[in-house]
Amino acid sequence: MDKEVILEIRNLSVRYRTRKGPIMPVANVSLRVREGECLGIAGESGCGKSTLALAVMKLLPPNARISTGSILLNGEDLVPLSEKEYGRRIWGKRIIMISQNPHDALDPVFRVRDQLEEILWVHEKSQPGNHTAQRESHGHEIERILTGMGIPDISRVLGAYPHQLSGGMKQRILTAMAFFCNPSILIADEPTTALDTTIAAQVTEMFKDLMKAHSTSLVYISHDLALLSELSTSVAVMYAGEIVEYGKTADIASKPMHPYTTALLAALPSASKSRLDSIPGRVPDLSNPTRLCQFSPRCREKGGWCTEEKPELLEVTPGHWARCSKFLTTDTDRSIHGAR
Amino acid sequence: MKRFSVLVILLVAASVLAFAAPEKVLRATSTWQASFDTASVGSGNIPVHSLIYEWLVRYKGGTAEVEPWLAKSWEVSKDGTTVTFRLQQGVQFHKGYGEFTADDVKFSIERIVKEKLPEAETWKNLDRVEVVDKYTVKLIMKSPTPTIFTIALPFQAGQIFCKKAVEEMGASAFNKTPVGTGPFEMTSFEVGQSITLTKFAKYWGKRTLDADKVVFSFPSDPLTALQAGDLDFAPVYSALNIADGKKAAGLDAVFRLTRFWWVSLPCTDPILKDVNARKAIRAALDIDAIVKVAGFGIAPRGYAMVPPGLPGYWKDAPKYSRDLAKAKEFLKAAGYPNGFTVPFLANSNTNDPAVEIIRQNLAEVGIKLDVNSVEDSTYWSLAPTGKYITIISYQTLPDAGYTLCWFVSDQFWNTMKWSNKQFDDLYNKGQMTMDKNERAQIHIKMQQLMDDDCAMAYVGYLPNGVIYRKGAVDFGPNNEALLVNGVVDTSRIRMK
Amino acid sequence: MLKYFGKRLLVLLSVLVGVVLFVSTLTYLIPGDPATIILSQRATPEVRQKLIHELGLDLPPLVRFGQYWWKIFHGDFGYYMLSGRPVLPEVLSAVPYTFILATVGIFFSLFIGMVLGILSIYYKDTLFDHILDVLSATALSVVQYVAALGLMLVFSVALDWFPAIGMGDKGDIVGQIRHLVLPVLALSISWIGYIQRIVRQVLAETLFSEYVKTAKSFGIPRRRIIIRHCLRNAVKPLVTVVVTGWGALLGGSVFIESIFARKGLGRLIVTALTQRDYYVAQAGIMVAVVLFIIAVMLAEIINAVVDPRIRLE
Amino acid sequence: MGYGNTLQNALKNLGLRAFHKIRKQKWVIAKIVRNPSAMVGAFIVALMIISAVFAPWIAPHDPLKTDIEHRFEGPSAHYLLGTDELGRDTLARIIYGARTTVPIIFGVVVLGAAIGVLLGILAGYYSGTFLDKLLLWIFDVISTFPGIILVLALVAIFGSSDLVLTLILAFWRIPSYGRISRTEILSIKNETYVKAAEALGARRWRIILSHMLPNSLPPIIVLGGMDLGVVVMSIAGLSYLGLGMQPPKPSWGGMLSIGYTYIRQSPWLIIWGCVTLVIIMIGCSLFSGGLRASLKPEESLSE
Repeated sequence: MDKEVILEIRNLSVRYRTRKGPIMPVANVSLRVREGECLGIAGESGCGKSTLALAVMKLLPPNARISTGSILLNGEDLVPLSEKEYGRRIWGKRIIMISQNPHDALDPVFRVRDQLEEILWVHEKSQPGNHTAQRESHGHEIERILTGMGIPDISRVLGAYPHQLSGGMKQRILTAMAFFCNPSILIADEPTTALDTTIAAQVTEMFKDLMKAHSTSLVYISHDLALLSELSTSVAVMYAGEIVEYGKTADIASKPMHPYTTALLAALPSASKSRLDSIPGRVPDLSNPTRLCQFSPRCREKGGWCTEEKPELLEVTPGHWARCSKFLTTDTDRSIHGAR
Repeated sequence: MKRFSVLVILLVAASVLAFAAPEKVLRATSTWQASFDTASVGSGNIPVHSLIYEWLVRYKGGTAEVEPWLAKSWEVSKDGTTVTFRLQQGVQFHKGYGEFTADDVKFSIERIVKEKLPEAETWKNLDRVEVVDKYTVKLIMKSPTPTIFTIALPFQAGQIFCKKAVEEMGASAFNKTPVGTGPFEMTSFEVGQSITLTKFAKYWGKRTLDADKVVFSFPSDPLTALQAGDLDFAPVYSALNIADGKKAAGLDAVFRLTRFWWVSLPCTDPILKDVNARKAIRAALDIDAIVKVAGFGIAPRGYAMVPPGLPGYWKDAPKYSRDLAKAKEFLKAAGYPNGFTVPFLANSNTNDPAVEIIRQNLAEVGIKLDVNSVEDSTYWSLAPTGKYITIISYQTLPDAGYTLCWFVSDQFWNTMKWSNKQFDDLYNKGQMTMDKNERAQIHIKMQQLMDDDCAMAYVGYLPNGVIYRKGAVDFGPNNEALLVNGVVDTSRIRMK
Repeated sequence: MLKYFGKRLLVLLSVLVGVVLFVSTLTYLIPGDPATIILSQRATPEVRQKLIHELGLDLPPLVRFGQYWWKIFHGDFGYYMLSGRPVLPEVLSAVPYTFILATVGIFFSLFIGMVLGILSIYYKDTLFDHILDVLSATALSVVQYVAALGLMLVFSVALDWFPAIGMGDKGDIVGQIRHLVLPVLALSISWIGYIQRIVRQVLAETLFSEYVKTAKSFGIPRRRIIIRHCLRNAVKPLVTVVVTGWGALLGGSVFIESIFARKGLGRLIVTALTQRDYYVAQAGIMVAVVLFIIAVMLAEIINAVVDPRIRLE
Repeated sequence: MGYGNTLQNALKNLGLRAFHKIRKQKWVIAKIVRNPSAMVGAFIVALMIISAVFAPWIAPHDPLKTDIEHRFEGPSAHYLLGTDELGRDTLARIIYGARTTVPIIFGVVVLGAAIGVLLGILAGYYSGTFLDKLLLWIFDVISTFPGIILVLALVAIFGSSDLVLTLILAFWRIPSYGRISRTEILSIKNETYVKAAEALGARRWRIILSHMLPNSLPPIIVLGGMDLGVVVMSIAGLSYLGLGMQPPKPSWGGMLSIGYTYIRQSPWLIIWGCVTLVIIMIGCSLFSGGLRASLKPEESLSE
């Protein structure tokens, strides 16, 4: 029943040059995104989820480099592509990314309408067939798209400058445009973090409807597991640059395996719980990664086996991987890398 | 496309027009003079004003002798106090101000004395100017005055203005629109930028300069403009400019060595008021090195103030050479065996290398110079105060009396503040004696007095002349267009 | 928004008053007495006294200061010391020439500087970028009067393509243009270097901004991003530099005008200062400052037009 | 950044082990080392300072000793860069020129920056108050003055001894430092960590010195780097007008105007004058460019 794999990241690592020396916010991560599905990437801030997204989009800052691994889009490895080729074939056509901070996402000196028309113009130019769409039709088309997305008071919004609109409004506009461009993959890097909850809920609703309307597959990055469980078909939990658990949302929600995932789920508020459990300790310092399990200092289920050697990402049950030595005793050795 | 073609036609027409009537234009430069009323300003800008104004008598080419000009002929009375001039007839003033008559001569000269204009000093001895008839005028002096023909009439103080023009326009308007009898009249000028003079059709005399127009402009670096062919000649008064002019391809220089050049030793300075201290400095200076470094192979060494070839030249002046031992002796005699410190004034705009030679020469005998290198205007304000040693040069004038007049007691420009009663008496006597040789002897005696009192250390003679484009202009036989003191009289230049 | 500009105008007017007060005290303090500088060597002491009295130089500074200001209040900006001609017409007649030189110079450097800046961003961190970096630093170090002499020696003396001095006569447009080429070149070499560095630096900063990341991720081509988005945001700092530079050049570039013998405000002011012609210098500086303030106002207006955040404050 | 690596490999092949050690210690220096143009800039600035400090040991001749027989000579074995109007060795005068000019240009930049930044921070911190308006007014008055004319008038009044020249040029540069530090402070002022410090009751001066100053340093240091070259050029301009530094001490600015005067006697003077200035300017611009790149806060992990 599984859909065809559209994007595969195979043991990708990214290296940053920082003041305290080189660090690896992404350490040989492997993931798969299936067509039409939504892969959720969860984890506390500082675990490397945004870096992963930027790496895929080739928008890493100057002091960062992809050191190992490959990113296969329909089988084609994107890592060796140059920025020019990305510009011509990938950006805006195959993959689009929406940034976390909507406040600076739009150019402050242009009206919203001009920027949207520019995106539309670029999008149409890339479509096969004629490019004689006139400027007026762009205007109508944009209004049609935005009203379709349930954005109120379109003319005011379009005529305004970015600094005159709320964060939520800008995020919705960008999401609408992203879905309109109908990319094969849309990466949303914590789109709702900077928004207050009510607006965040509306934006998430929007994602759900758009998912149904379009065949775009979504990579949704968030630190909110509850949100991901509603939205995504499969989830990958990241900790200190590594995938610690990866599998179908249903499996993970019901039977979380890795201690970190269980702790995260425990920390979620729900009607039945009176007191929230918090995870003791702090996110590890990435500049001197331990050879052993990164989570061990904060892990409740620590045992003898944690100190022997670095746990591998093991497929404990079919389609459900976890990186914890406690599963080693049941000699399951089909690590993610060996999977078909 | 249509508009473009119209523009092209317009441009072509404009350029053709420019070449249609090939005017002969002489392009030159000189120092900017704010006013054209040379009497009220004092230092006339000869290269420009020699085209506008004329004189009763003018210098013969390159000599101190004079020849008749606006005055056809003249007789001197027996007692030498009265000179009667017969004037040229039918001489027209510019801008239709009528004919030149004796009234204009009376007005031009008496105006200087009445209004105490800068040249009043020259006519100090004038009693009155008497108009005999329309073309005859009498100059009556209080006592016989030799300077009438050597400096007064043929130079600054003798330029003839138009009485009618000055009275009608008033002084402030006149200094913008000068009226004279010269071969060219001033048609336009822009302050600090350019002066344009055009040919005066009704000029009375024989015309040497046959240009239609003369344009003066004021670039700060005339040498490059000359090389680029944008100028025809440029008056200069520094050895470096003349040397550069001679060196540059396509250019040449004509000059006379008539700026006397000396190291001024202030006599009222607390240390230098003792003659031995001054003599120590003179003995310590290596004048030959100064001439070599700052003369650029143009300015020769000199041993007296009045340049050779002019009356009053002191042939057998003593030739000092550097003598450190003597200098040390003088220092001991002055009571400063191991030297002293004195202020020195230098003009930073000229970057004069002589300053460094002097500093090093004097340092060798322990005399330390506190060098103040100030910009040009500050230099010329501080030089006459007599508080500094400095190396300086003055313009000589055809009359030796006027070269030496600066060093009379309490004269403003007496940079040494040197005063010597005998020198003053000789000067006044010189201004009275009509006989040339006797006058020359007096001037030589004056230079001897100055030399004995060691008020200065003579260095040499700097050039005063013109750089010009070869083949553009010619200065006449033995450079007659260059007055005897090297200032250029543009009206006598010939265009090739 | 008009209120905003009204306030700014008031501030700038107070700056004008401040500068003018600063100027008049300054010019009086410059040593060297004008009478000695102006009058010839042959002037007699009485003549010197007459001139000093006429010019009021013998009055105590405070009285002269008050007198000067009283006259300004009545629109009399003083007169040339020697010729007694009123000063303001002469100073104002120098403004158009300086205006032409400054405007042509600044826009020429702006055009070349921006093109080079964009090129160096387009080929960022390549060898070409480093070469441009070094070249613009060299251009920055070109001292105006050395550039003027160099250009004259090459283009007027050696090649004789352009005239060396003067401005060309009134009617002849072609002549005036030909006379303008070398001064503009000498003037703009250092400005081209300066503008190239600013454009490159500002573009580099905008290139890593969020909205450029969004534009990129939506597939907008790089050339379009640089021209439309980066450059548009670079306009604000650029405008400030260019327009204030233009204002300073309106104060006249002293060296260019004196070497190329062009009439201009800078040359007029400096000659007046060296000849201690106080009224001319003060009037010249005042006009230069007024022009500079107009330029600053212009800069702020353009910035408001370009950047909506200011306009809608 | 292929270009940068080749340079480093070259240095490595030279066996400069020490070079590697530096890289490890200082992060800023490591950043500069990675950027080749900043390397060139740093090298030139170092050269300037070394020639200022060790002039007597480096210079082949005494810069003041005249040699009348060899005036206006081109480069020769004895005088490497030729001689000037008094036969003094040009190379020695360039090296000793550093001894007179370097203290002035650093003095001007440090003094101008110190006063400018102080006033700028005050204006920024108390923005909106009368003090802010007054300081901005002062900045406007100084910078509205047409360029060199202000400096010319002040030098004509107070003379051009080294100290006076430094004070005047520093005074002329204050507004640009003032404005930059004021805008930096305004942008930092409502950053969270500053608000937090205020909330914790930190005394005003402690906030300014410990929080605001370090953060506004990068652009100021960069402007300072560029200014070094600009000051030399203004001294050159002043010397042309006769208001340069007092002779006979050699100065870089003075060399240009003297070279201009004697260009027809020997073009070498103005050539070496320009070459020196070009090298200084390239050095300062590249060094300040390098500083900007390395001092910019790292692209933090945008989590």
